[in-house]
Amino acid sequence: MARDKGDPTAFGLASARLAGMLRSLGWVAAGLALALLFWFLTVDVMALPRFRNLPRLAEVLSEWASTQPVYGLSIHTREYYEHIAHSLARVLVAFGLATLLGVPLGLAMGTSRRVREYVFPLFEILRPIPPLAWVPLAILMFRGTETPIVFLTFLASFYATTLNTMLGVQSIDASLIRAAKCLGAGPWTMFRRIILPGTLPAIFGGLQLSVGVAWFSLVAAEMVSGEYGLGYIINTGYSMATYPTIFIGMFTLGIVGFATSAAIRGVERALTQWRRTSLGEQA
Amino acid sequence: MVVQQESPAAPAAGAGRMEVAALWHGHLLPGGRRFPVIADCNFALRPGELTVMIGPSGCGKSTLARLLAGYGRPDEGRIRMDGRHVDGPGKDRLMVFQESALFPWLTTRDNAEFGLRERRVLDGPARSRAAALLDRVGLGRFLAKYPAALSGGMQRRLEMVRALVNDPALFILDEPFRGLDAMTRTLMQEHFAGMFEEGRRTALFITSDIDEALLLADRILVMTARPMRVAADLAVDIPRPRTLATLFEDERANGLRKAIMEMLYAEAARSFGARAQSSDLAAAMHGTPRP
Amino acid sequence: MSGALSAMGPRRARPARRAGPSQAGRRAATSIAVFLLLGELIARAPALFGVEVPVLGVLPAPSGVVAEALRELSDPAYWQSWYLSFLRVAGGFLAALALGVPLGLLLATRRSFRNVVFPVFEVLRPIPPIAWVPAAIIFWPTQELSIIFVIFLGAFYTITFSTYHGARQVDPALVQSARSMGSGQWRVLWRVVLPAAMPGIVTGAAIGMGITWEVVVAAELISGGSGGSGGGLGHFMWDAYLANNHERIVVAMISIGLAGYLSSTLLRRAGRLLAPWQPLK
Amino acid sequence: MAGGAGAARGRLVIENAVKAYDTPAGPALAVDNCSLSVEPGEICMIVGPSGCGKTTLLNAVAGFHDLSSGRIALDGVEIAGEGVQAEPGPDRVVVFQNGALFPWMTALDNVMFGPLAQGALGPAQARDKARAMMADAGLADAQDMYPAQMSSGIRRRVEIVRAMMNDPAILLLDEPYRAMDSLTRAMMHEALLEMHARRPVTILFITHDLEEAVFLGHRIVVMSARPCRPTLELDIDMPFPRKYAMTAGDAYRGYVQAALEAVHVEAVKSFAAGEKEAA
Repeated sequence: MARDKGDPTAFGLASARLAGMLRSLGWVAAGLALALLFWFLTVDVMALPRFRNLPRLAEVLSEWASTQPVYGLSIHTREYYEHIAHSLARVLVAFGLATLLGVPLGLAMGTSRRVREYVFPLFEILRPIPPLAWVPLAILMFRGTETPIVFLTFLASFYATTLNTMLGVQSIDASLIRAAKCLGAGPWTMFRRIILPGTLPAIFGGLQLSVGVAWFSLVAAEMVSGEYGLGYIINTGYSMATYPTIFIGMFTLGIVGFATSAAIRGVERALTQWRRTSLGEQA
Repeated sequence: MVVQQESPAAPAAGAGRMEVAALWHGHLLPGGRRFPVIADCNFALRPGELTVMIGPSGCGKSTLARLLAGYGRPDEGRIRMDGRHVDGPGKDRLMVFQESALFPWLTTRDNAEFGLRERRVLDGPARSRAAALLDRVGLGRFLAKYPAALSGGMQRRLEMVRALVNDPALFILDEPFRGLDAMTRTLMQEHFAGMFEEGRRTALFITSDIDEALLLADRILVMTARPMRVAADLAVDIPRPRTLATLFEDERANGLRKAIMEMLYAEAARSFGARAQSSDLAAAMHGTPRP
Repeated sequence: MSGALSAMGPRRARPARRAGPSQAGRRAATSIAVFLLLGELIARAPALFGVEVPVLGVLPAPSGVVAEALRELSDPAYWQSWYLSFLRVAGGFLAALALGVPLGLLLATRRSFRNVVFPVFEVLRPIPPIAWVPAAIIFWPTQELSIIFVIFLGAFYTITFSTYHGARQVDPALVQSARSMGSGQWRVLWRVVLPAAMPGIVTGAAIGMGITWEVVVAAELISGGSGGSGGGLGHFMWDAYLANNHERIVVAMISIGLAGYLSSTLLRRAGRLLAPWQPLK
Repeated sequence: MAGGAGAARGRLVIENAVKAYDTPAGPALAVDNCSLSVEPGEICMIVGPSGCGKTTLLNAVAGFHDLSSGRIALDGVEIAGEGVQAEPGPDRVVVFQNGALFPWMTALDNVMFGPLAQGALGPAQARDKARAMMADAGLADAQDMYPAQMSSGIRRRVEIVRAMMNDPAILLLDEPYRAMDSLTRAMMHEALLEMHARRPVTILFITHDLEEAVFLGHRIVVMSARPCRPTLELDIDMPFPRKYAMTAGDAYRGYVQAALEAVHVEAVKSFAAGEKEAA
């Protein structure tokens, strides 16, 4: 009874990876469908006690897609995209600033013990204070509404990026440092060709966390004191009792947030192919 | 080193007969196809006998061990234990893995008594039997220690006690001493041979080291490269207790070593032949490969 | 010099290898002293140098903050807000623990369950907890419950996933050995997978606790803003803002930070008790 | 007895080296009054029970830490001892137990790293020399691979070529083949001996596998249990180039037996002690 050899061929591997991607998209779609179904059943169909206060799924979706939305917000109105642009701009500015300041500071604290022993204690005192606890001071310090929001978003990102970069430097395998020393690497070569590339994965881990935390603080800041942005939509949706816009705001936030994380993951894959083993999945 | 004390209760007479007939098994590939590991494998384990299974590394010995212990169903073929079809894990077939599988959060004593407690048979006599066995393997002073604080050799001895306390009909060991340094390995081999001698419990010992096989085996099954089947079934009638020193001079031992080396070399060349890429593989193969 | 701030003392800097730990301690002390001195100078700049420092000028002087802190310590209303915030955090956190840990274990061990539930998580994850406040207020009958729900959301996600990852890293050989020695399918979950995942759960819980304190402040600010049930450190801070009492704002900020830090540290300590078998890393 | 022409470099002299670590429970002695000398081009195998301090001794030679007392000289130059600042250098390169190829560099970039970092060679020269040395070692088709894509055997051989690229006086190997199965290990031994025949560098090789020690070494130094000091030196008088056929021969078996007895006493001591040894 002959059995086929069944050795894995190049074609087999490529189709496996493609299947993998399709499968994950399929699962996300399934998840979305399940969540919406749950909503539809509990609110639209059965109108359970607590659930009936929520807007019906059909109402929210039709509002979101309609050309003349009742409450003025749908994918066809300019204002909808202005809000998205505002929120996105704030996150990108804050996130960009946090990266520009956080990565170098993290690298410095990771490599030099002197810098770490002077800066880290201050860092550790201020970090437990949640970024959103800075709302009152931010409003007082920076006139207007735009800067406080960016400041709060920056603060959240900054902590995550700096800390992860520092931990990244400290987690580099000691024998790599020793091997480089054996091979005669001076301080600059050590930094440029060992410390920096070695910390890259941790830096991106930090960036992924930091963009998530940025959205976390942005929404809250916008809800408290913003005039534009997704947080503002959600909050006014409540205060003006235009409930569907609350959920439109939340969905949009989810989509845009997901997109920014995916973008960062894309950049990471480009910069760290060396982590992928021959079979193509991330080492 | 091996002290004659109260021996672990000898298994029920005649227990531990395992038959493996026409066994086929393969791994599922991401592309959906099957990668054959075991092909038409047939052998039987006789009660009270220490059978050693040896074969080139990566030939599927561990996969077979997992199937015998019931951690997975074979694609085709039958595995029967004392007349009953094997279907899933059970206390009659206990296994010591290559890597330590002690519960890191349980002390030495709790690890040893785990099986008894799980099957709710942890009464006075059972508890003292476990304590006696722990003392016999030199772990008497470490009852309250956690595995992280034990050395490699001690962890292996604790794993053996944890299995033996449950009185399994078949004791399976998958290259248990591979991770240990050479010196500890030699001592553990002699220690295990002594303990086997007392209880004569049916055991299947898997290894890729010929000297280890010759030191321990009543019978050696030499396995082919992947897809694996039995290449040879050699009886080892060398008196016990054996030591590495006595084996050097023993004619039968050297004869067996040469025969097994030839077979392993043929199998290794065949498997490497299939995968040989760069030239140095051929160059390295001109001498007979070390076990 | 500043009671409230020093109580927040620097987390134990990693002991330096070559120089003694004292050097690290000394450096930490100097940097904190410089930080406080600067704060003092900036706040007093108008009086001392007659010039108003732009942005930072608004910040109160550390000495003022200490004085305010001492006054607050004797004011029951201050402790009342601690108590209320703590209650909300405890409620949300315990619920997150009670639901998150079992869910994490199930996700890790039951493939079919994971295929159904995991995608729903992935879809909801990008929406930050604070965005749920308005929806929660509509859904839950009382203000209090909606704040607790949002706090629950904050910690639930982290706890579930740290349990999931902790349980996924369990060595299959442990599970197989236990099954061979007679543990039933559900007992293995309880006797093997849970203890093995314990370190992961404790880390996740500590992080989750940190998040709950961030969420409680925002939730109180947002819901409190519209005449909610009041109370809590978030309100305490907002009232200080409305009363333009800058010192009290900073005292509130420090209190919130302290609350988060203490509860995370207590949780990590408790975690070490739950998993004494780990070699101290 | 050992080493071909032009191997004048690589004479290592260790004189009553002592190394103690200060632990919470007071000073712990790792290396106790150890004296040892290695001739140029000689393969010297250091054998002893696990956790006896062999790695500590090797790290002292490599310059990763100082000695508490005693001195170490390489080709007459003092590299460790009183008033000598321990400093690693390309003349004594270490190959680590768990491997230390830079994961983000291809094999070729790894091999070229040393001379480029020291500024000893220009990029073009380094590239040509690296390509030539990798071809010699049979690694021509591994040049553009990243470490994650290599087998453990190839990774280890690239690491040795990376070390040899710096033309070191002495090569320090810390149980390089420990995690490998016996077949891959056999190929590693052949590759190492072929490299040594081409370029007879002095090798200090730590292992706890006696058969590996006898098969590879000109000489075996058996170390005591912790704190380690030499208890036996055994000259392996077997011809080079060494082939696996010799492992069935009586001479080989005799040496393994002698080494086993010498080490047995120490191993039983640490086996009975049972406490988890700190390496």
